[in-house]
Order: sequence, then C-alpha cells, then structure tokens
Amino acid sequence: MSEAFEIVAFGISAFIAIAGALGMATTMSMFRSGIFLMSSFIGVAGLFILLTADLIGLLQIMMYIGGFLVMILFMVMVMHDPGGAMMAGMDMAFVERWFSKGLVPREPPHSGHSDMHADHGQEQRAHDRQSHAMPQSNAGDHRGHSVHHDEHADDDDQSMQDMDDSGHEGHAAHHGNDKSGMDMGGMDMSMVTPVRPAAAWLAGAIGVVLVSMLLLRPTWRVVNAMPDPDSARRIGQLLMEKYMIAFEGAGFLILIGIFGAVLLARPTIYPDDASRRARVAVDKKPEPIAAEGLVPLAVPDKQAGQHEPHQSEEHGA
Amino acid sequence: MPEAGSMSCMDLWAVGPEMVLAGLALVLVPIAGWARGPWRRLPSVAAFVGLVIAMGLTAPMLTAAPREAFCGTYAVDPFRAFYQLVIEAGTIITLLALASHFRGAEQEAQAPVALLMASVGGMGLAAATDLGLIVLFLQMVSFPSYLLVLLVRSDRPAQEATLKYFLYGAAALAVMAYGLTFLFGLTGSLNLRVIGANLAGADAAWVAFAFGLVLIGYGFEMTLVPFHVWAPDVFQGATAPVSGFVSVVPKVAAFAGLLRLLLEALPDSLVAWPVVLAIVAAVTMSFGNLVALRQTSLKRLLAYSSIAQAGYMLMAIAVAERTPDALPAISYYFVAYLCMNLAAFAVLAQVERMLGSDELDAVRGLGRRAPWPAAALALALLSLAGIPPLAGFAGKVFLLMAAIEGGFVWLAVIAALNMTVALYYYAVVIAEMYFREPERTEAVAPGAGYAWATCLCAAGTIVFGIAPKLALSLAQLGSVMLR
Amino acid sequence: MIATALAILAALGVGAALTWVLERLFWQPGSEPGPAHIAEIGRNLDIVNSDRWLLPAGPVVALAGVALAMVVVPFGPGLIGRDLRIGVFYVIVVIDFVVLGLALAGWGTDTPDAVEACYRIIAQLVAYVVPLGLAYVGVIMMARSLSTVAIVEAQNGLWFVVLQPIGFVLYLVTGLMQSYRAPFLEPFAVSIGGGVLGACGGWSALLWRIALAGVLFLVAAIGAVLYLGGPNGPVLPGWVWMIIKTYGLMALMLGLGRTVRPLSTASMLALSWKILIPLGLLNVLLVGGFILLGIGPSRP
Amino acid sequence: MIVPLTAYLIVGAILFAIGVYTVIAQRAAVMILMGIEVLLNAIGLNIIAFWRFTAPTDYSAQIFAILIITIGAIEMAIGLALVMLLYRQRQTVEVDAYAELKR
Repeated sequence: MSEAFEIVAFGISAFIAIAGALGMATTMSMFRSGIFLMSSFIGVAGLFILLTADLIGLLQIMMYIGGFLVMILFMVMVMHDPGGAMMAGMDMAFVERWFSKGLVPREPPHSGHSDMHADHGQEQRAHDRQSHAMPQSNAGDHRGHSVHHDEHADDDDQSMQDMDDSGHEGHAAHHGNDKSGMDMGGMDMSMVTPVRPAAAWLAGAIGVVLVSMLLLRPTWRVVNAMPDPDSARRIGQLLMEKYMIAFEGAGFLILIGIFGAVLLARPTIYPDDASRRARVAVDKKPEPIAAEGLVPLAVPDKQAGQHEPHQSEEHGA
Repeated sequence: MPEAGSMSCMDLWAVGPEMVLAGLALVLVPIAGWARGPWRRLPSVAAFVGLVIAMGLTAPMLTAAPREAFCGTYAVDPFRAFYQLVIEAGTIITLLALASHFRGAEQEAQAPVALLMASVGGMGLAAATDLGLIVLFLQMVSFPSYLLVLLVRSDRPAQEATLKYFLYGAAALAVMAYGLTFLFGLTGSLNLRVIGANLAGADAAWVAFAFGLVLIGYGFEMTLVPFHVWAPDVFQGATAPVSGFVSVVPKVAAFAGLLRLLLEALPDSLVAWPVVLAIVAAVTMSFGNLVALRQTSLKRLLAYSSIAQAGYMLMAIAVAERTPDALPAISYYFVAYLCMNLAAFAVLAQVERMLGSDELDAVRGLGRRAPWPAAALALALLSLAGIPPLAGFAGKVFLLMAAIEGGFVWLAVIAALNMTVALYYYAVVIAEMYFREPERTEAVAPGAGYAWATCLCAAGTIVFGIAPKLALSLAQLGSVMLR
Repeated sequence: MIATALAILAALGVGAALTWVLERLFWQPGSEPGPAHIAEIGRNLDIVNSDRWLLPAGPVVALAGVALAMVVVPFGPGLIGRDLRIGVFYVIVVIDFVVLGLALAGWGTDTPDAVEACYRIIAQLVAYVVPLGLAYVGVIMMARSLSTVAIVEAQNGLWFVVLQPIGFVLYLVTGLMQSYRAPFLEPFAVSIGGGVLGACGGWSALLWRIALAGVLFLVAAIGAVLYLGGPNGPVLPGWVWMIIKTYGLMALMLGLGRTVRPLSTASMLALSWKILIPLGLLNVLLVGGFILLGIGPSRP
Repeated sequence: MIVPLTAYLIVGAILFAIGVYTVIAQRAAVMILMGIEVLLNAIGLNIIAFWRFTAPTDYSAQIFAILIITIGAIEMAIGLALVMLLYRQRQTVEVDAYAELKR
C-alpha cells in the first residue's frame, strides 16, 4: 500500500464518515437521514479496513446495511413526512439546506394551519375507531364483548381526542416564535426541537475541546508492530478462549433483544379471531381492585369480587 | 474433543450462578410465550428455584481466595460474591411481589424472565474486570429493565417512562463507552488491573476526561444528580414492584462496577476522584432530599429518596481508597437499602393494586385500614430516615464514620443535615397513615407474594438493625477484592 | 492486473447476455417476466416527485457492489483480482450493496409501486440472508478458511457438492432469492408495474440490467467455487472449467426456478424460516459430524 | 502507516460531537436512536484506531468493537419495537409529545 494511496483513501473514508453523519443530523428527509447514516457507517468501515481491521469493517457493513434498511423502512411507516417533501421549502440553516438539496418540494395535502390540525384530529379519530378502541372497550367490559362496545368506544374517542388537542396546543405554544419563518403545515412536523441552536453550540464546543485536546496532548504510546494479517483466526480464537464470556454474553444479549422485541411488538389486536382477542385483552394494567379510584367509598365489602375479571378473561382464552 | 490448550482459560465454576440463571432464562423465554391459565405461574416458580440455586452457588465464593478466571476477564472474589448475593436477594423479593401483582395476568409469565435477564447482567457487572465485558453487562442489566418498566404495554405513563429510560440509557452508556476507549488508548489493554498498572505515567488530563465520561454512564445507573433526570419519571411510570427492582438491582450493579473500576484501575493520585465524587455525592443527596419534600406521588417521593440514598452511598465510595472501613460500610448499607426500599415498594404495590393510585391520599389512614402493611411501610420509611434501632440507622452511622475517617468531615456534616431534612417527608407519609382519619375503607390487595416480600424485608430491617454485626461481618468478608 | 480486470468484465458481459437469452428461453407467455424483461432501455421516463439524489444513486451503488464482489472470484490459478483472507465473507457483505441500490432507487422514485417494491426487496433480504449464511458456513467449516482460493484448493479431491448436498440445494434456493429470479420475482411483479425497474429507462435501465445479471452471474460463480470445485477440472484450462460451471449453474438455476410457481413475499419468508433455516442448521450439524469422523479434505 | 493516530481520533471526535448534537436536537425517537448509533460508531473507530497504533498484537480491542456493533444492533431492534408500539398506541413518536409525568 503506497503512501499516497493511504492518504487518499483516508481522506475519502473520513469525508464520507463525517459528511454522512452531518447529513444524517441535518437533512429534512428521514429516509435520507437513514441513508446518510449508512454511508457514514460505510465510511467508518473504510477506516477500519485502512487500519487493517478488515473483519470488523465488513462486519460493520453487513450489520448496518441489513439492519438499517429494515429500520428505515419501519421508520418511514411511523413518521409524518419521511420523505421530507413538505419540509423541503422551509426555512433552514445552511447545512440543512445543502443536505436537503434535490428534495422536490411538494404542496402539503392541507394548506393552512387550522385545517391541518382539524384534519389530523379527524384521522386520529378514524384510526382510533379502527384499532385503538377495540381492545380498550374489550378489557373495560368484562360482561360481554359487544354489548357495551359503542359506549366505551365513544368514551375512548373523546378522551383520546382531548389528549390529542392539548398536545397540539402544546406544540403550537412551544414553537410559537418560529412560526413566522414558514408558510406551510404546522411546526408539528419539524424534525428538531427548539433547543437546536444550543445543541449545535454544545456539540461544537465538545468537538473543539476534544479535537484541540487530541492535537495538543497526544500522549499515547504508539508502537510500531504490524498486526497479524489473519485477523479472523485470531479473533475466533480469542472469542473461544479469553472472551468466551463476551461471546456467550453477546448471544444472551441477542436473546434479550429478541425477547424484548417480541414482547413489545407482538400484536394486540386480531380482528378476525374472537378467542385471541379475549386473550390479548389481558395485556392491560391489572384493574385496580377498587375500581372507583380515589373517590371516598361507603360500601365496605368491595374486595369480594376481586379476581373475577381475570378469571373470566382466562376462560375466554 | 477440544484440545487442552484452548481450554486453559475456561473455568465454568466462576460463572456457575450466571450460567444457571441465563440457562433458565433461555428455557423460560418460549415457556413465557406459551403459558396459559394456571401455567403462567410456572416461570415464577422456576425463577425462584433458580435464584435460590444461584445463591447457593454464589455463597461459597464469599470465602474463596481472590483469583481471576477466563484469562483475567472475570473475577472470582468475595467482593463479587457479596454483591451478587445482594442482587439475587433483590431479584427474589421483587419476584415475590411481582408474582402477586400480576396474578393471573399475561405479564405473570413474562416478568420473571426479564427479571432473570437483568439479574444476570447485574451479576456479571459485579464480576467483570474487562472493559468490553463491563460495557456488555451494563447493557445486559439495562435492556431487561426497559422491558420491565413497560410490562403493561397499554399504560400511558409506563410508555412515557420507558421511552425516556431507553433513550437516556442508550445515550449515557454510549458516552461512557467512548470514555472507556481512552482508557484503552492510554494503556493498551482492556484489563482493569493492567490499566491500573499502566496508567501510572499517563496524562492526567486524559485520565480525568475518561473518568468523567465513565462517571456519566455509571451515574446514570446510580441516579447521581446531573444524570438522574430519568429516575422520577421511570419510578412513577413503572409498576411499583418494578420501581423497587429498578431502584435496587441496577444501582447495586453499577456501584459494584464503579467500585471495581476505581479500586482496580484508577490510582488515587491521578485524578482527584475522591473530591469529585464527594462533591457529586453532596449535590446528589441535597437535591434528592429537597425535591422529595414537594412530592405527593409516593413512587416519585421514593424515587427522589433513592436518589438521596445514592448520594449517601457515593460518600463512602469517595473515600474507598483512603480507609478500609468504607467498603464494608457501603456493602452493609446496600443490605439495609435493599430491605427497606423493597419493603416500601412492596407495600406501595399492594396499595396501588387495590386503588390504582399511589398518591398520598391513597395511604391516608392506612394504619387503620390495613395495620400490618402499614406497619411494614412505616418501618421501612423510618429505616430510610435513619431512626434507631433499624438497619438504616446503623448503615448511615457506618457511612458517616467512613466519610469522617476518610477526611471528608464537611461531607459528613452535609449528609447529617440532609438526613434531618429527609426525616420530614418520611414523617409526612407516616403521619398520613396513622394520624389522619381514613376516608375510605379498603384494605390493601391481598397476596402471599406481597406478604412474603414485605415480611422478609421487614425482618431484615429489624434484625440487621438490632444486630448490625450479622450483616457487617458478611460485608467485611465481601470487601476483599482481586487487585 | 488490467488483463484480469478485462477478463472478468468480459465474463460479466457474456454472462449478462447469456442471462438475457436464458430468461427469454425459459419464459412462457403468461407467466411473470424476470428482471431482464422489465428494465427497458428504450423507455424514456420523467418521474415527477423523485428524490434527485437517491434515484440515480441506486443503479450505480448496485453495480459497484457487483463489481467489488467480482474481485475475489477465482477464475483460474492466478486469475483472481485479489485473494482476500476473508474472501467469502467479503462477498456476502458486498452483494448487499445491490439490495441497498434497489432500495435507494425504490424510495427515490417515489411512486407507490416502487416504494412497495422497495419493501418487498427488503423482506426478501430478510428471507434469504440467514439461510444463505448457513449455506456458506458448511463450506467454510470444511475448508477451514474464508479465502476463495483456499476453498477451491480444499476441493482438489472431492467437490463439496458430494459431501454437502443439502447445503448445495440451500445455496441454489437462496441464490435465486438473492438474484431475484423465478420463482422469487415478487419485487418486480407485473402487479406493481415492475416495481423499481418499471420506473427506469435509458442509462439507468442499462445499468440495472448489467447489475442484476451480474448478481446472477456472481451467485453462480460463487456457487461453483463453494460447491463445484471452482476452476478445478481435468484436461481443459481452469478458466474454461470455471466458465462452464458458472454458466451451467446459471442455466440450472433459471431453468429449475421456472418450473415452480411464483412465490409471494410472505410465503417466501415462511419458506425461509420454516424450512430453509432448519435445513441449514441440519447441514451445519452434518458437516460437523463429517469433520469429527474425518471425512472431507485432509487436515494440514 | 503514514496517517497518524491523531487523524483517526479526530474523525472519531467529530462523529462523537455530531452524535451528541443529534441526540439533543432531534425530536423523533428514531432520529435520536440514529444519533446514538453515530456515538457507537465513534467508539468503534476510537478503539480500533487505538488498537492499531498502541497494541496491534492484542486483538481484545476488536472484540470490544464487535460487542459495540452487537449492542448497536440490539439497541436498534428494541428501540424499533418500542417505537412501533408507541406509534400504534399514540400515533406519534416525537419525544416532546411524551410529557405527562411531571411532578
């Protein structure tokens, strides 16, 4: 490996790594953020390979391309404006504008502030009626599954909508001073918090302090040995010997990850299957035994029927 | 058959307890998914048995000569055994309370699995002497804790709590790992003892920088003050027994990890860590106690109280290198803290399960509504406040003595002042229970698990308070560390 | 070096052309067309809402992945771009760039069909990546090396296809998934207008054709290296054998694939997790047993 | 090795700073997760650079890097499951929409 090649390769890799991370942090399109982050990973992988840790570099690429594509796609499903189409025309800092280049600004589906919110609420309500209200009404109603359904659903709707409205007001107040700079949508879609300038200064300060410390006090003992080129074999031996605990522990950590992901993301609603619905309804906070909450009570024998709700649910399962 | 050479580092007895629990968790993961009806109890029972076996495997290490296993990445010493026993005991008591709390619900089968996973992580952290393993086990104790907080998926406060816990935790641990890489860079090794030996000539600025970042990570788990922000929300949002678990096990694990790191890897002279830690301790206890004065949610109150308790314990860590009494003092205090905090949360769980609330009103007149749980809660709170002859009192005395011996008289004074302030908010709760007319008539939720958890803890509080020698001798055994 | 590069490029070009011929040959009217049909070079598209960075990046990234992976394929003694010590692992990783390119173009096009294709592509990645890895593992265990050259050398006596027939079948199936050929055509199905490829034209269509044909070529070449002894063979020179094996494997895969009815993404995932992964584990177990019994290439 | 250790460390430091910025400034939980991934990346780069220059014969540092990559992947899996769950229940994953738990 000639010296010029090394310098050029380092420059390119470092540029990709840093520019990718910067693009991730500043672009308006979430999908692009993910792609930028991936390019940053690939840049760092390039640096790994330059540092003769080729196995780690390839591992990094493999983990992150596969893992990240999946992550980005999931993310796209849960965001308001993943493509950044509505943000593209917005007021932005220089870096943000640069990394959002090439995004085609599109008319937002709703123009005007109030419309936006009203529509959003509408959607929310529709969504509730489909999905959210179902398990709630089921769990709330232990006597039968459909008798009181409508009533409960309405209650839930009402409360959800209230909560939703208050949330929006909160945002509006939060971002009130920024509003003049933009002409479409609500600030609701902005990707950044109002503390962004402070965060930028803080991060800049951290960066400057770190870099100057690195430049001024490089007190590491650099040795001139060459690593064994067959790193895969060495790492394998290490994993099976000295770092066996790390190996098994990483496996156990992955088990935790699987367990956790399944625990969190397992479905709550099976619309087609009555028995399953009954079972899933159990996934609720255990009802307080004295269901009336903190209202003072006069009736003393309230605990008689305490376990009944759960038992009936279990029989339904 | 494997060759003999590659097995030289292997020492399965060194990880016996962890293997039992991890293997059990592995088996229980599918069972927790399949169990229906009365079978939901199975994971709890199995976890209980497994934890008892693990305690049996850990206990002999209390008297073992310190040695290293797995080529120096793992320690077998009394220090580790002691902290692992505390973690296992804490897990057992939480398990009892959780089994009653989610009786018949879907979570009854899942909670024990997550508990086992978290306890494996905590136990590993107490024994790991390698930076890589430290990072691994810190994550291993955190991930299941996130899951435990969100056991009830449809609960809005729990959702918020988990999101905060997760994001703060992930960021704090990443920052900490960044600091650890500099320790490696300065010494060329990941092993704590080699780092300790090689750091001698290192640049103090970089050591201080690395130590600061490491303190962020551990401080997050220990709820030290600038990094405590997640704790009140998480304690309030989680179910009460889980709050108890989160207030004990990750904290014990992080204290053990920090102690090991400080004593094995960081020479006293390099960083002014005793002073730094003393200041952080003073800030933490004062902040926790002052904010706790204004709380009406009991779980939130206990959260701030446990922040303050972390401050007390940090006080002794600050002098750990200076006086040999500091380590037993912390260890003793952990036993006391485990008993009193888990008892408080177990009773709170009963109240919450009954009324669906943990506000101060919910315990109004509890002394008349449910005399025994109220007595246990009062006992726990008195012990937390440091009233003789309970375990908390003896623990606080040991901590103060250690601080004075270590030369931090000012810190001991601040701590004593804090303990007096803290008396107030504990007294408010007790007064609410005994000196106010009950506005409602319910007792607390019944359940053998709650009863056992409370009884064990209360018994511990009294016995270790009246005869502190019992736990102190254990703690002295457990202060021998591989160095 | 340059000669090697040219030779590899020539093989890639011939392979692309041959893929096109074979696809036409095995295609019956009425069934789903393969990727080779859909990317029409003559089409001139103006896509309205496209992301102007991501869309053109797609085919370039994909082609770069294929070209990078070509580097470690041994076409004969000495006829190899570079013999990396972790060659096989390198191939697994670098081929992923094709998926990345497809996803970029799918999202960048920003039409419902293309985005849907993007989702299907990633689902397909999730389906094949684990069994594919398991198919590699068996070979790696026997050859005791990740280097492609060492794997070829290990098959001097006996090809691994004889020792690991399960692994070979597994490799063929996952290879078809990886190269998006029948019966795994879901990402480019007619029902979504050809997905990503339905929205390309001109130079990008050309690049897509080469890249996707290159993936198939690469999959076949690596299959020949892993299971058929690579350039090993009597009488003829090594590169001829390699070419014969690679093209033969391509024809075999395309032909066999066309005999099965197309699978949806969901059934593909089911196939992968319920059948292929257990098979792969079984294969690894059998290989472990063979190694313990001393069957296989002799130990150094 | 013509490129010095400090150059690699500076790249790591810049990545670290960008990660900190993202974690603080972004509103969406997913973006914060991405910031954390950048932090983890900086860690990996640092440890590998230190390995190459200060202890090239001790491969432990590469194990550390592997662990960091594993942790990153698991963090992503759990974070994503969490985000999906929260979205299903509340239709938003922006962090400042979660502010009900206050004294």
